[in-house]
Amino acid sequence: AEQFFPVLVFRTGAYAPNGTPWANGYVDYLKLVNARGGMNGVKITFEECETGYATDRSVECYERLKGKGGGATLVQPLSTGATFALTEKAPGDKIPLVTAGYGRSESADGGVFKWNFPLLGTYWVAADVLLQHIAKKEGGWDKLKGKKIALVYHDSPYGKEPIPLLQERSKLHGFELQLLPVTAPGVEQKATWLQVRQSKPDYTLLWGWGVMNSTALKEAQATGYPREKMYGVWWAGAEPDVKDVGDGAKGYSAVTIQHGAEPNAKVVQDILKEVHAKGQGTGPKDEVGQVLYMRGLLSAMLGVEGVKRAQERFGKGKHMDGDQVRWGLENLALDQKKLDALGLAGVMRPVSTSCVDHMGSSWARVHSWDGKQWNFTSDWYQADDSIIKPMVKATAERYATEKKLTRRTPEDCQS
Amino acid sequence: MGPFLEILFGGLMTGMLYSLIALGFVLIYKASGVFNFAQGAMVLFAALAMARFAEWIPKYSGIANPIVVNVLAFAGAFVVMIGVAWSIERLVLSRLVNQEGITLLMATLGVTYFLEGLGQTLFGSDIYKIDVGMPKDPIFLLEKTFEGGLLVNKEDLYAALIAAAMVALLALFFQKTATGRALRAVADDHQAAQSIGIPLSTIWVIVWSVAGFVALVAGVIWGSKLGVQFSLSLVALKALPVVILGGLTSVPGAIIGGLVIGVGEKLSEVYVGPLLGGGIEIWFAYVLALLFLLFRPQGMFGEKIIDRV
Amino acid sequence: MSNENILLNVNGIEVIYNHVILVLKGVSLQVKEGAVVALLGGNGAGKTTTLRAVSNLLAGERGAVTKGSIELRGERIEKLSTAEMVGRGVIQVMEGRHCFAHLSIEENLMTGAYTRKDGKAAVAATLEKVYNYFPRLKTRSKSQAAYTSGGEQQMCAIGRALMANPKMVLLDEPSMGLAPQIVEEVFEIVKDLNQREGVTFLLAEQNTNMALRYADYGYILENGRVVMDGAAAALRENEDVKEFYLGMGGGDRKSFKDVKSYKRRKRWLA
Amino acid sequence: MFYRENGQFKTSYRADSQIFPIRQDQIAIALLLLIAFVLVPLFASEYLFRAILIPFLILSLAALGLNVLVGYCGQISLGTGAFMAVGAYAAYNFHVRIEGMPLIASLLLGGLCATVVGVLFGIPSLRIKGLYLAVATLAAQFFCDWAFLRIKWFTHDSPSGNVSVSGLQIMAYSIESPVQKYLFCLSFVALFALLTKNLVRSAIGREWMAMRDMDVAAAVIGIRPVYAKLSAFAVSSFIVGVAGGLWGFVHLSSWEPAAFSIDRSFQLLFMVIIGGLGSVMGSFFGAAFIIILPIVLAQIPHWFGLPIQTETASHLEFMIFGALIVFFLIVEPHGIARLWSTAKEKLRLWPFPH
Amino acid sequence: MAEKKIGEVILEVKNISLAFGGVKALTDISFDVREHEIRAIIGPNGAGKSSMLNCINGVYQPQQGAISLRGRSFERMNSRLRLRTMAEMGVARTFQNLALFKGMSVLDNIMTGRNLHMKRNLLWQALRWGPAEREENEQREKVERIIDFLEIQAFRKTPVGRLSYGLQKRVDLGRALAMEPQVLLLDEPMAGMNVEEKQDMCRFILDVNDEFGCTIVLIEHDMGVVMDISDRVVVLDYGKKIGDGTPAEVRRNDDVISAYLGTSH
Ligand SMILES: Nc1ncnc2c1ncn2[C@@H]1O[C@H](COP(=O)(O)OP(=O)(O)OP(=O)(O)O)[C@@H](O)[C@H]1O
Ligand SMILES: Nc1ncnc2c1ncn2[C@@H]1O[C@H](COP(=O)(O)OP(=O)(O)OP(=O)(O)O)[C@@H](O)[C@H]1O
Ligand SMILES: [Mg+2]
Ligand SMILES: [Mg+2]
Repeated sequence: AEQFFPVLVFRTGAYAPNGTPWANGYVDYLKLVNARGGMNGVKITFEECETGYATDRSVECYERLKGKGGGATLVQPLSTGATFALTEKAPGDKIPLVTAGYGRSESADGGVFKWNFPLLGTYWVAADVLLQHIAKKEGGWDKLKGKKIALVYHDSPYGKEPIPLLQERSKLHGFELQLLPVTAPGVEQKATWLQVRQSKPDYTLLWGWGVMNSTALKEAQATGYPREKMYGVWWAGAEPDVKDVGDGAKGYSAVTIQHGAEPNAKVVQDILKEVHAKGQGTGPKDEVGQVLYMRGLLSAMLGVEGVKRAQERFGKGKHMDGDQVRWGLENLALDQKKLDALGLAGVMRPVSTSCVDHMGSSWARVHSWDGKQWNFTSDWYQADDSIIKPMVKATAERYATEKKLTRRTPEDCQS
Repeated sequence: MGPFLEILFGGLMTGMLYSLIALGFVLIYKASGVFNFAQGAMVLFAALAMARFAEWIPKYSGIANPIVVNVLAFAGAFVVMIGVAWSIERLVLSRLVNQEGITLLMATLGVTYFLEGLGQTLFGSDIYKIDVGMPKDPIFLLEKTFEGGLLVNKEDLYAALIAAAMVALLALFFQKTATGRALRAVADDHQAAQSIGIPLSTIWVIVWSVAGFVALVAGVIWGSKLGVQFSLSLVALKALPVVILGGLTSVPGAIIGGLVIGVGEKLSEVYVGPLLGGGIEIWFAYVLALLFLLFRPQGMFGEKIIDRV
Repeated sequence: MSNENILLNVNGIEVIYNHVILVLKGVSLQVKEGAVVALLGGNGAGKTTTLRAVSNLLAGERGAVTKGSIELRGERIEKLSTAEMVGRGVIQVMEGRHCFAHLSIEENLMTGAYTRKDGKAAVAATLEKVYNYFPRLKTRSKSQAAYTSGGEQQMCAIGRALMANPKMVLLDEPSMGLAPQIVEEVFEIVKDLNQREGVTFLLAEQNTNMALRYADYGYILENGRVVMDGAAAALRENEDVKEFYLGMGGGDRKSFKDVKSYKRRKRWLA
Repeated sequence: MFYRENGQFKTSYRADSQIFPIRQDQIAIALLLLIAFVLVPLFASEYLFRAILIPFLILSLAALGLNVLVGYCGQISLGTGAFMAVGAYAAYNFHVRIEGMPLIASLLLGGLCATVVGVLFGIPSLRIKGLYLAVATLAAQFFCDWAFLRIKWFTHDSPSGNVSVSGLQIMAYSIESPVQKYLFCLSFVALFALLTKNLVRSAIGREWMAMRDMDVAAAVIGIRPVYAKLSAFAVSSFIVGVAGGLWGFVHLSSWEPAAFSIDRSFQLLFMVIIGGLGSVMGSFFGAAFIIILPIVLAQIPHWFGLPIQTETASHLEFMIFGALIVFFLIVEPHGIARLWSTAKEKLRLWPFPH
Repeated sequence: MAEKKIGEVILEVKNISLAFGGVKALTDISFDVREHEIRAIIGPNGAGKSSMLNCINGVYQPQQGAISLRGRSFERMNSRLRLRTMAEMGVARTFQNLALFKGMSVLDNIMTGRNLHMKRNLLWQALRWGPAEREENEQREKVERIIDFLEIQAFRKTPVGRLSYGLQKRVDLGRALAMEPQVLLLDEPMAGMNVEEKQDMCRFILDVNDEFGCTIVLIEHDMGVVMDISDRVVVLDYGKKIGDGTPAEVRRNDDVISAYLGTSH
């Protein structure tokens, strides 16, 4: 049997520098699985489709690939816009959407969003962890009172996602939140950073993507804003974001979605040995194990594990259909033992999902750029469920009423 | 006062950079009546060539001196741009003589796609670095007068100076030489220009080469600011209101327009933006240009639109 | 006709516009060095098209010569560019003026000298000559061409071509829109340049009377074919020509008021 | 031989001014409609519907609207995306805020809102011309992009600025399956195409074209520039607005302002230019060229099993697409529609040229 | 031929002056045009003839003086309204430099001339059914008559941009005629025509004038035409009026001879 994975990527255009390593990691992992005999003997087939990060091209790719190879196993839209559009289509097609580290935050609620899997963390997790880190630095939540935190964000749904959480926290702890939108694509940010210079926020959160990130760092340098006070989301914390800023980005930190750059992880070594050494590697060798590469790799891993989990229930060595894969994804139980076996020791923490919790983990760390590479500079944090959960629930409920959906019943969860 | 001056100054600097790109548009429009949609792609292409040459030259020839490398890379990239200009004339423009502006605009769109594809194929689609030794850190002036000093960005300052020099040169060229006159004639009426023996192909190769040069300079400056990657081609969009505000046919217009837009958008974002939730600078530039055009439909320095029976 | 001094030899050309519209259906004509040849014919006969074919301005109109040949001093020229034709001394004055609207009259004239290599002084002298021919241009020299009167633009277009010091001029309806005195003037200029500087002229004209008075030879074109040709003097005496092109059916010039019926078909059998 | 109008004599002006005066054309168009309405729904795959036909139809409609403005009235617009957005968001608001609002009414009302905005941004056209006018429409584009992100009311207080609709119905008849959606769009498109064709070959259409070709002369013969230009803006933005509604409601179901970004505006403008300015048919050709061609190009390597990397393939796709645009323009600067009619003219003469 | 009946003054130009920057195009010009008359304006190039038409027609606004049509004057209207009112009052014109709608077919060009007579609104037109269609066909019939007359049937559906210069001038005339004007302003309608074509055109102008009682103001450089068909002639030179009267009078006027006619006529 074979299992087909569509791979929506962007290897050209404005976002290519960020999209390419992700795609390389994703594909390399699939190749690794195949090199080891597949998923319990089920070979993975896959096909890349170039979206150019455009929603309509993404929809076209989705439609083109969803029926191939006996039906798509799952889809990773790899863009917030496409996620929104596909969220409406996936239920009809019965295809799980895996959006590891992006997508809509409220889709963590599996009771409403049956087919969405924002595994490992949503933007609310990212924002919460960043604030926790800052609070810890300052010496406690109470020290945030009267402080000023600026959010420099990509002016789009993606950039606006963290705002509700930040507002919630700012009400709670009494810090001032300054919102500074940057018009896409973000090549011109002088006004933004002059504003930062003027209002002198104690911390600045960076919610950018693509060229916006490096530009922000360069403008921060040009206006003398200390990079040590800048914290990025995980889409603003990879090599392409800082590479050409070099020393100028020294001291800048970003939250990571569990992993960072992991050149020494076992799984990376395995890929180098079993895929690249055989001349089957997808990208340049020296980029294997970089941050975005790892993100792609882990996304693929989660999908594969979802299928394997489903096989445990529905029959090993068989082809899994969308419904079954969905069940697998919402019953993931990646404990430490499994992670070690996968070569992911030290890369991530255990993940376990459920019918209601489609996120599976809300742990994250912070890493910083030292001018040459990313290094972890914090311990693990867990996002505060007591804040996030009600927000997720409320937003998801609203979505459900708007769409006239009913919450899934416990029986439905069994299917 | 201090912040205001800083913003004003920052706006002027940004405006200068817009002008540099606007200049490329004006040049080609003025000389052939073509609104060159491919200007952004040319900036990207030139910058990519420069960045990769600067990477490849030390690797394959062993020359290590960064100045020599940069000069060689720049020269190489210029040669590439001349090649681009020549091919565009040969394959596109010469076959579309005497067609309407909108057709030519469309053709440059085709060129855009082609250059974007070719550029990424030849030079890659990652982020590359151009390092021509531009200083990145800020300097502070008048620290006595203002608290915290007046922030000035040296990189911007150099860039603005270069832009100003190029604009001055080109303005002279258009106004004072016979070729300049011929270029304007071509823009007015391809066929009549042909009929009196102005060799369109030569003219176009020259103009597109010059525009290629301007694109290269813009690419180097913006590239050293932003890093060289695909987004560079999007910067061209920012130059659009500049060209139109300044007047499509005016070289000095490009510069004044750039300054006005630069200052206008920065001041508006900082002082008006917060009232409206921010992010207004993009439309503000256009509304500014629009209001101005209501009073002067040909832009600040554009040639008067002829309207006569 | 002896072959040596044939400057321009158009041999059975067909011209098609837009790949479908056949306009010239085999036109042949010859222009001797130093001659003034008139090309006559009604509206839409193909005069302009013939001139465009010679000066290679067809491409811009999406037209093409599909048959026949055109030779200049024995050299095939269908493949040359217009600029190269100007380089060989052949210049066309386009019908409908085509001045550079944004340039001043003087700048318009100066662009005409773009191909000249003989120095500023010589160009200045020619400019002076053109101003002498058309004093009206001098008074308007600083105004933008778009804002001059129709006749002034016509003078500008003719003057601009003269600025190139051409060997051969293709004049397309030079008299259009000009006051009678100026028309006379233009034809005097033609005669003058022809006799003193040996410039050859091929002129498409509706003012048949004038054209045949100054030309040596004439071709009559109807429907894309040459229907008659001959020495100018002979044509002037031809009865048909008299009736249709000179308005002198039966010998005398008729008053325009007394012409009784319109819509008489042209009687040339193509 | 086959394509002749010999022997088809028109005995009345009415017969002569039909949309397709030649019998062969009438047959062809009837066949086309038959195929579109009957055969395609029977045989096309879901992929074809969802990824190609529906977007193609909707964007053709938008292109048609834009063609009224740019092609017929000569006013260059780069704000089409904005007018689509207005149509979509307005329709959305009617849909969710007013209980029981029929779908078609929402869409048409959305179109009306777009009309208002279009006319508003069209006012500068009374003074500003040509490329300079592009700035006014760009202002509309960026302002609307910004407004739909920033003003929560438009998005029914959705925090991210993203909205979604579902459960489309016309009179208890739901429009869910690809075929239903396709037929729904097709009906809109066919109807609007017919109405537009009627407009452009009537007095108002001639007024638009007169404004486009020579506005002073048009004013001299008594055409009111204000009325002509603003009516073009109105008609155009109405159609574009409805297309925007369809794009949001039927194609995407869930969208963010980026779905109607400046890229969309450019895309549509390019469709009408390459398809043929001032030609109803051209809008369809253009949409087909710009939407379908890249998709086809992207799939060619797969069809032939060529082992090309995604990256290389899409770079090649860019280059080929660009080259094709230039190629078509060189063959016929007035767009594919003109190429088509030239081809027909040739066919008319075949096999005896001239 | 029956003596034609020349009526009251229909158009009166009083002390018009027009300058563009430093260029005085018209200085203190006065003349009148009577109903049913063929009034010619002649003068050397750049004398201000076309500018005069532009003033009458409302394209230019003279700085001084007044123009009245049937006793109504238009100074205080804005230019858009002025042009429209002029058209509604039955003033039509042709242009010296072609001002056709290049992208439209010959038929459509001439049909635009009938737009003023078409009353159905936008919705009717979109449906093109019943009355709207009937109206369209009625107008079409009138236009076909003009096309017939101008002998451009063969080019009915050709875009005018593809026609030769002379044919385009005919279409321009056709468009003006389609307006069923009461006053027809013609700016060098016969430039670029040969004698035979000019004869046809003259006959036609005379017919329009006789049968429909159309008043005609004609600019023409062909003295033969002017002398033969016009009733009265105004002569302009450098923006000044130097002569006014019947052709015969003008021909004898010394100023006119030296400024324009020269001795050969
Ligand atoms: N660009 C063009 N495309 C298509 N047809 C054209 C084009 N130019 C001219 N024609 C056609 O070719 C024929 C001859 O045109 P041409 O301009 O040569 O005539 P002409 O003799 O100069 O007439 P005129 O005295 O009116 O200027 C006409 O029927 C015209 O419609
Ligand atoms: N819009 C304008 N702006 C500036 N000058 C103008 C304008 N219109 C006309 N003129 C000038 O006014 C003078 C009169 O022009 P007009 O066109 O009326 O001449 P005309 O008598 O029609 O000449 P022709 O017989 O050559 O057509 C000319 O010198 C012309 O340059
Ligand atoms: Mg001609
Ligand atoms: Mg005149």
